[in-house]
Amino acid sequence: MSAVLDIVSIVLMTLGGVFCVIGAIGVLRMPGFYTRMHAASVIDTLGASLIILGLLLQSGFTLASAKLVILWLLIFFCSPTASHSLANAAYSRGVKPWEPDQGASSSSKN
Amino acid sequence: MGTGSRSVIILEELTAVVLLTLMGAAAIGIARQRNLFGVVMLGGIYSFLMATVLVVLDAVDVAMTEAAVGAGISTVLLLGAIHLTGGTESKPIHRPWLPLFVVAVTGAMLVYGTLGLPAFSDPKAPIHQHVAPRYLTEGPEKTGVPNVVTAVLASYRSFDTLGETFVVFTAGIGVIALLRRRTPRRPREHDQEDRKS
Amino acid sequence: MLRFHSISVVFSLFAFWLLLSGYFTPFLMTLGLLSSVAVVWFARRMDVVDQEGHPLHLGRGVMGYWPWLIVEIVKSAWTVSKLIVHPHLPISPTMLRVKMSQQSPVGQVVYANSITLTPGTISVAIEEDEILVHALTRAGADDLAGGDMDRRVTACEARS
Amino acid sequence: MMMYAAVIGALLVALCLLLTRALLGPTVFDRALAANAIGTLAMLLLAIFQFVGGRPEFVDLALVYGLLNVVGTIAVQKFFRYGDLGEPGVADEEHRL
Repeated sequence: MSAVLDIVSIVLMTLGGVFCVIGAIGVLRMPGFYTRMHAASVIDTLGASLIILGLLLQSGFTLASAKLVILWLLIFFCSPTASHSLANAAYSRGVKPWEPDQGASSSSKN
Repeated sequence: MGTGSRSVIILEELTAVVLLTLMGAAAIGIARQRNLFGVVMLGGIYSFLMATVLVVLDAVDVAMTEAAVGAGISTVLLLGAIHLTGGTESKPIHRPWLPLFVVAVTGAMLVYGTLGLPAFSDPKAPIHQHVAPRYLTEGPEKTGVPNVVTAVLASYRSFDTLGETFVVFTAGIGVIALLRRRTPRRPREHDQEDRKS
Repeated sequence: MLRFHSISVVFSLFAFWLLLSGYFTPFLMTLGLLSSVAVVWFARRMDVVDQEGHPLHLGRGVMGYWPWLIVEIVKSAWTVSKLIVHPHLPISPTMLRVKMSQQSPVGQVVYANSITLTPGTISVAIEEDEILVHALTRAGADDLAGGDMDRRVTACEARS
Repeated sequence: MMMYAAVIGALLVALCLLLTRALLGPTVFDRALAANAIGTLAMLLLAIFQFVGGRPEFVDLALVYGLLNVVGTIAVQKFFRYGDLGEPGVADEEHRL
């Protein structure tokens, strides 16, 4: 039983790590500020959730698992707030969204 | 983490090395950056990496302090300071060779100093021979505080901690007084400075 | 109402304290309870305890909304991941305005945060009863404009 | 315990990529975005390392981390939105955020 649990948790955590890497690749690769934000939200949601789920399977039913659940809730409540305020600040400072025909430049005053 | 097996130690050392390399990259980025907002952001990243290294080295309480002070408070304070000054760093007038030399020599001396220290987490090191075992074994019964770090800080060294708290409190008041904006008194202060100079 | 709220805040803080400390001896638990009461007392003196920071009334409605939202997040995260690793990066970023049918500010926040939490769409600004959304692809924008999420959030607001 | 090696390696790779973005910029918002994402990754790394060390009850450190990450990001954003960290109750526009 515990071996199966171990394998499932390894698979979940590795998948989470893969999604984190994909998100990071997206942050590096995407053109323009807003498109990069979409890539970063993959890390915040799927990557973080899968890793925390994997750790939850490891910890079993203890105080640590309660803390992990709180950690997950924290990510889910706070990451959209942070992203929205980031996007809002960029928008109000006049960062233009990238468009396919406009070329790779999306920089503006900072 | 003395209880771990060999593989855990290798894993931890590898992680620490990678994180320290990233910290080096972040530090070079900070040094080359002219935009001070960028510097603040990279400084926050540096602190997050530093705190992670400290956790890997098993210094949980120091990591907590680093995260709170480095990534939390100082980001906010530096932004407040930038608001009062300006957003870009001016180019230095002459090449900073002398400061670089001083920093390099100091760093080399510090590294040389660490050569004389006992190895990391060596159980025979002097620091693990004198008071540390006493704190660990007798601390909980003598002070009634379940956490050893809290026992040391709040009971064995409580006057020390009290003094520290005063210092931090005073520093906080000083920073708030300096960074506070929209106070009606500020224009007058400027006037006085102008008249003096 | 505010008194009831303060008490519930004390209890949540105390629960959080228990969670972090993990000590269950009577003396330490009393200290923890006292510190939570002190924090709420300070907060009330500073006038920062309010309904919005502690939305108890949304409890029941949200429970039905979350599973749907999580499934939605996983689906769109998968879509965005496929876009990222695609060699040609086939994105078509669009800005669009979405109508909000929620009445209360908390409902609007839930909707805007759900949009942001779903990878591929980000709420950029809120104007009157519209949200300015940046979408990574035209398809994602059309999905959102369909208004399925909006209806569900409004339903969960009504149920509570 | 080597089961954690894969995920730790993946997180370190992701950290490297995000740091590259933070160093490249070009706007300060890109850097802030990378800093926020690095904070999230550091949080996950911390949580995992508590498990590697066999003391999972120290996950609350990661919690504190997460809270600080959000506070830092919001402070940065507030600064760029209003050019000011502001004091609650002084400027009414701040309540819109």
